[in-house]
Amino acid sequence: MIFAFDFIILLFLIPAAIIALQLKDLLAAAMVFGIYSFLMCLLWAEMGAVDVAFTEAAVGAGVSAVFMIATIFNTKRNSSD
Amino acid sequence: MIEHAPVLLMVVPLFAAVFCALLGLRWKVVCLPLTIIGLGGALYFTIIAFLQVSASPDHQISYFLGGWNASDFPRGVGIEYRVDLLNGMVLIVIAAVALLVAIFSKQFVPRETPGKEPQYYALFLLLAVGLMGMTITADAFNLYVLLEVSSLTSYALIAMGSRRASVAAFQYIIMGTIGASFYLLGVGYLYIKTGSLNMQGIHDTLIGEGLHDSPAVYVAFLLIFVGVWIKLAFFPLSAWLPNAYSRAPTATGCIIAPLMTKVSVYIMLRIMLTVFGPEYVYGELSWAGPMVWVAVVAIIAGSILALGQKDLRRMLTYLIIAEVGYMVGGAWLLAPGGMARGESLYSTATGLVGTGYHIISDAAMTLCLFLAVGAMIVKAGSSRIEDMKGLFRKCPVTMACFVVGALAMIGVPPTCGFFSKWYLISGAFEAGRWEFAAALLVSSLVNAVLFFRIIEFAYFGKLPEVDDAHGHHQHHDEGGMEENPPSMLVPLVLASVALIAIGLFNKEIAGYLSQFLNTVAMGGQG
Amino acid sequence: MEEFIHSRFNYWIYVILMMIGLWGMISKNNLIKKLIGMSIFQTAIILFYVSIAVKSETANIPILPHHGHDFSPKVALAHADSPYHEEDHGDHNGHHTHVETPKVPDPDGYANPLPHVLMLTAIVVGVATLGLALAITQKIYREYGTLEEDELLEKVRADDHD
Amino acid sequence: MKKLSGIIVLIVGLLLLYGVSDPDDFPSWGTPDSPANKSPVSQYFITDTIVDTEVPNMVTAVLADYRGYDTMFETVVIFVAGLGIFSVVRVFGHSGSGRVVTADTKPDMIITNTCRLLIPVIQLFALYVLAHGHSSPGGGFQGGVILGASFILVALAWDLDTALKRFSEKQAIICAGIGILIYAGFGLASVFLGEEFLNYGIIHRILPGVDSPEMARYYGMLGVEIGVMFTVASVMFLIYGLLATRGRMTGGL
Repeated sequence: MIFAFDFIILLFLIPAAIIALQLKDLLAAAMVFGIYSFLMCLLWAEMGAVDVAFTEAAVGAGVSAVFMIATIFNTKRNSSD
Repeated sequence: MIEHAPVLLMVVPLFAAVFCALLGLRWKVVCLPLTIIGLGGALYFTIIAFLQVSASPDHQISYFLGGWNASDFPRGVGIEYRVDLLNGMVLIVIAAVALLVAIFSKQFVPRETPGKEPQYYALFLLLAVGLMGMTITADAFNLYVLLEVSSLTSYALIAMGSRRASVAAFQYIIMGTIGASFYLLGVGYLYIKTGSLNMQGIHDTLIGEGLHDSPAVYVAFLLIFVGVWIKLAFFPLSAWLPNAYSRAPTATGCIIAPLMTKVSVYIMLRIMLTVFGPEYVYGELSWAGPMVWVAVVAIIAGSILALGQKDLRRMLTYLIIAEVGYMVGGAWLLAPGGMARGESLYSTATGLVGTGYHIISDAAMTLCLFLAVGAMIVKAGSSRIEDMKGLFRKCPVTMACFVVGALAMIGVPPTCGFFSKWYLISGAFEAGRWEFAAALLVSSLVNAVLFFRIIEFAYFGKLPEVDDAHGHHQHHDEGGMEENPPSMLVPLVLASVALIAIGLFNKEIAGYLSQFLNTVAMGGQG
Repeated sequence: MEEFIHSRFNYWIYVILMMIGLWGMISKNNLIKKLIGMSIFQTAIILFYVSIAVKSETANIPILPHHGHDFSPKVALAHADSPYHEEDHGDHNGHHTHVETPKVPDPDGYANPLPHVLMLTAIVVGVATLGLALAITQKIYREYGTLEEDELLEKVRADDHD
Repeated sequence: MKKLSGIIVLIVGLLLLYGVSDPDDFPSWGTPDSPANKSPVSQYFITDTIVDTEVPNMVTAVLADYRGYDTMFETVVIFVAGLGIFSVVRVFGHSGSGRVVTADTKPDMIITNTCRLLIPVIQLFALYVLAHGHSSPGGGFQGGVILGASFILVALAWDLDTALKRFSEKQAIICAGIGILIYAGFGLASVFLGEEFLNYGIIHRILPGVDSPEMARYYGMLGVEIGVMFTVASVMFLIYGLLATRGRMTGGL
């Protein structure tokens, strides 16, 4: 647990979350959401929750993003807001 | 084997569900028998568990999963199951309702979800497992996991319906996830203040450490309650319910409508009485005044919205919202003067017996009405109230059961609806909450208007000849009797018999409930 | 003041992320955006739980050093050394420090494992919910041809009047 | 509507801030003295896991043994998600409406050759994560997701049909069910041997070469983690297949 590291990742998380919600291109939003998940995973690893971080790396940054992209591919790529 | 009943009642339907999904890939015919066997086993074990509880000296039994019992290890190391008189009865209700709906679903599932019967029945069984697990568990986090099992199955079961159902299911997912997440967050606040996840452990720490005035505990209480209220569709948070329940496939509606909100009410009671304890809920917070008023608004709003509906199933869903108002309001009826130390809960919270009794009787009433309406819609070919004309001649047994359900809903004496209202109203009188008693009476009146209108249509309404020419092709032999098949009638008749039976045995059930309330108060003070 | 920020910062950020997620869930128009909001909301809760489990800067991850069989709390008293103690094989004095006296793992030397376990379950639940919600989204798109909530509700209302 | 949701979000946020901001009430971040960290339960997990179960990774031990029942239902949640998605989106036959997805059907040579090299390594790593989960981060769930991801990679690099030839839809559902049967089977085995559900300690009676309840717990955990891996890997692949092809299980992304 290193406070500076923690502090910086936490500050990065908020823009990542807002950008993921604000991008009109859903594919890009899904990718930014993947980045958000990966930052989260780094943060948890830093806090000593290695198992949680490992799972989030596999699930949040990997599989969920793939699921989202599969759905976006099959529906529509742009959103109105 | 008998002492394992609390866990076997979940494991038997779980295995049935998995086998249903696996064998169903090859042989679709085995699914329904497997479902009935699984739920029958569950019903058997719930009854065994309840008999064990009522025979045990302190009226509760604990089962420690994995053998991490509280005597050799700190409490809360493993997961504990605890059955007492209240959740013993709720468990029996869940298993029985699920079993009846499974029998009833024989006609509907192949027609409404063609080609997916194995998955449907597997999800159906897992829904029952999730609901029973939520009821039986004594671990706050285990409750969350099982809540998600039951929620995910119900999202999927609802979304399998018509095209309109998928939109309702999506809204339900959003609301349900907010509710479950709030619950989880509340448990987190409790965990950081108490360090325990076991319900009794949390309660003991809250009292032992004197945490009643802690802001974090207050926030935890608010979060958990808002989460549970979303789940049980308490009035301002109920917008998702009517669409989700009325657009679902018939069998789904029949199991979700009687059980989901009732189990959520049970969970609210469990959290009030076991996790936070009556000392906190009734003593520290002074919410009884506003809460009863909100419940009154919920009852009136549900009844008025029901009056405006033209669709029969949709009308019933609004009545569910009103009934939820009964139960939530009943839980907050307090004797004037509030909670005195050392006094038993039975004499303080006067509405609790009514709430507990209403959980059981409302599950039975809603089951009976949804089954009857499902059967009526098959015969009438539509769910609009006007199309119910002449149904009495066509299917008298179905309609007789519908009338029994309607009488129970109105609150006519031999049925359980009368007694639950009786307990609630007498609780309101003892608490001096006249507005609640008045709301109950108004809602009974509205129910009477609603149901007599339908019965009138069905009994006196004649099928006009022109309807035949206009494509209502089901009606061509008017006057002839074409009763529904036995797979629909048997559960329906059993459900309506249960309504009267629960009414006749009201003394016993209320006796168990008051015994339960006495144990809670003693545990709380000690 | 710095101490105050230091000790609360994680919780503040969790509240902000939670608000962003909730806002995305209830006010975004696009269904997939709502689901992204839902995932942010759920990860914020996980962040909260993981923050509960953190102990001071010396605390280790909740995995015992690999000569774990030497631990035996039934025999010995709490051991004051750092949790890394066991791995100092070739330390400066040239002799091995492990074995001989069985020791108890120091409770303050490791992060609290319980919230981690709970959150593993919560992550799984989150991905299951997300998958199911995406499936329902696809079904909605198949039936109505749109993923925008306002257009969808209009079409639904038109359906209801038929 | 927008304003209303903004107000709701603000209220919730302020409520949560109120909960965490009182320095006397809410323990500060990283303190070992918070009630959660000082509670006998979590201290017990740290000090006694190794004695009870011989597993150095406390998270694995708590996940698969102390709170193994939660994990069983976590596996059930995954199974429910698989079945639910199947029942919501699956369409049978080729009559599905809408555009026929024709991505560039010829798989790219560079990608397929790279995947040929990568996939065995990924699968081996998945098994390592599973088997080594007792003494390092990892376990059945993580291993299962990685294994499922390797199948998804096959489907992405070639196409779904190629992947389905190796691991068909039916096989995926069957494997998912078998995973739960393995998990609950360990539980039932301990019931039949006369102990509580999921009390693995007792299975040393029937496991050859295991003489102490502690080691039986160790191997019992390994067994249930294998069950978790079965379910998770196959359901992840199934979900991907269903979502990528809008339920047709052919062609697709």
